[in-house]
Amino acid sequence: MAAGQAMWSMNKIKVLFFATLRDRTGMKSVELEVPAGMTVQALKDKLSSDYPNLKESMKTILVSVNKEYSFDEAAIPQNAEVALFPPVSGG
Amino acid sequence: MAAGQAMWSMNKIKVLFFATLRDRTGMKSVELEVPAGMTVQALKDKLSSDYPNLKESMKTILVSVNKEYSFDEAAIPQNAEVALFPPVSGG
Amino acid sequence: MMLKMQTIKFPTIFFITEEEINLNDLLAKITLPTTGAAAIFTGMVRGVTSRDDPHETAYLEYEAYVPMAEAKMRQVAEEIRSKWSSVEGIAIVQRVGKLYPQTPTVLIACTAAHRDTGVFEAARYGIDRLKEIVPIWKKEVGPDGEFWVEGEYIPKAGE
Amino acid sequence: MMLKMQTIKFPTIFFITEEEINLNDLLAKITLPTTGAAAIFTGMVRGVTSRDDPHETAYLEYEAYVPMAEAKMRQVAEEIRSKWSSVEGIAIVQRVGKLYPQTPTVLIACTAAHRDTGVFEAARYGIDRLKEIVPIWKKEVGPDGEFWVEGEYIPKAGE
Repeated sequence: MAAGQAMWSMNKIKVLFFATLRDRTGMKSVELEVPAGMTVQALKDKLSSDYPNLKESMKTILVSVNKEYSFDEAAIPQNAEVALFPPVSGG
Repeated sequence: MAAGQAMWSMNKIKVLFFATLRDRTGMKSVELEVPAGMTVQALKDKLSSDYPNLKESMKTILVSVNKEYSFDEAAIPQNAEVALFPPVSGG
Repeated sequence: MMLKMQTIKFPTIFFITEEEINLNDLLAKITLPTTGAAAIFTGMVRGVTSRDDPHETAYLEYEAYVPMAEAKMRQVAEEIRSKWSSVEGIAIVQRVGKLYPQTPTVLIACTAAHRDTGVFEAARYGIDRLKEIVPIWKKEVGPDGEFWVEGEYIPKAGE
Repeated sequence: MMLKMQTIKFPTIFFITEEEINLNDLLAKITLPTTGAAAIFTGMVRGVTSRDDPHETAYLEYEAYVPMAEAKMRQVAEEIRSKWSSVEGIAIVQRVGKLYPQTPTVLIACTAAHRDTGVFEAARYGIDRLKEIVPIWKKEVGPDGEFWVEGEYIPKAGE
């Protein structure tokens, strides 16, 4: 059943953490299998639950998907490189 | 007679020429003896008469006395370094 | 007088580096035969800060999400070109790693034929945008310990 | 936290030179422990000019009335300080002699603690004033011969 397969199919994604978020998770990156079509918001919820230290960063967290800023409703594509980081402070 | 002496006393001055004015006079500088109290305007008149090539530059000429901009009515002091030049074009 | 028409490609340079920022080299690379003016901004590590929260800084440690940072630097350059068509060359460089007071950390340089066609405003825009959207962070280390400096800007969709 | 109060002399550099203008060196000389931002303007010889009177340039030959030029550069620096008290270091350099296209001829650099306190405006003011009151002239040499470039500004008493 195509519909059933789609519902259950999983995407491989890579998640990178920078600055305070790397400190809070203790990881530079992690590879995950997530449900196809998972939104950015759902990924943030999952990570908050997996890494409770992240919770207090989640309000101001920025997310990029494949090196472009992304937002809560966006679906994360197969093989995406997702990054989580605080507001930038370069210069 | 003090007044008579003052009227006839002469000042030594040095006059520098830059850019177009050096080209027009053919000189980088000249040392002159001029009447004490000579004004910038009087010096310009004298130089126009000594170097007729200078005449057409005289309208837009700039004059400095001892490295400060100076103007027609100013009297030129003893041992002054006077410079004549066109509007500046550095940068 | 006839001027030969030439197709000149305007140079755009952008990179993250751990090396010293060489202003002379970068300026030469964005200077064309038609260039008469350059506005260059550099930021440095302050050892002593007076404004807002006065403090001393031993060093800053910069990190970047390099591929995205370079993509966003390219985007900043494109934004500059779309706003100031007079701009000829653009260089955007961020140095990362451990950087001590009085060290240049970032450079934005824009060149143009003349100084009165927006080249200062373009450089100013460039550093403002870099600080908004280019993913770089710095950790400040000083007598009171170390802490990450967080920016304030939240990019919008399409940025 | 206590900050030691220090009497810091703000550096002011100004000179006429026949040597290459070294941006790295000049920037280092006007960077203090409190400095976080620099705005630098450089002008270059254009080989190809499109605006106004389009023409090509083989080289420019600059000359200066050096002692007065350096005195007027000092005055430009003082004017900058009187208008932007945030400015920390100032460098004003004019290169003279025979200068070819793509060569930096002049530099104005201003440093400050932060970029938003007038440092761009100060550098812009500096180059504008240099072109008004500092006694430097250039002769342009190109395919149509050579001619002196004349400015337009007439200084007023006290300038």
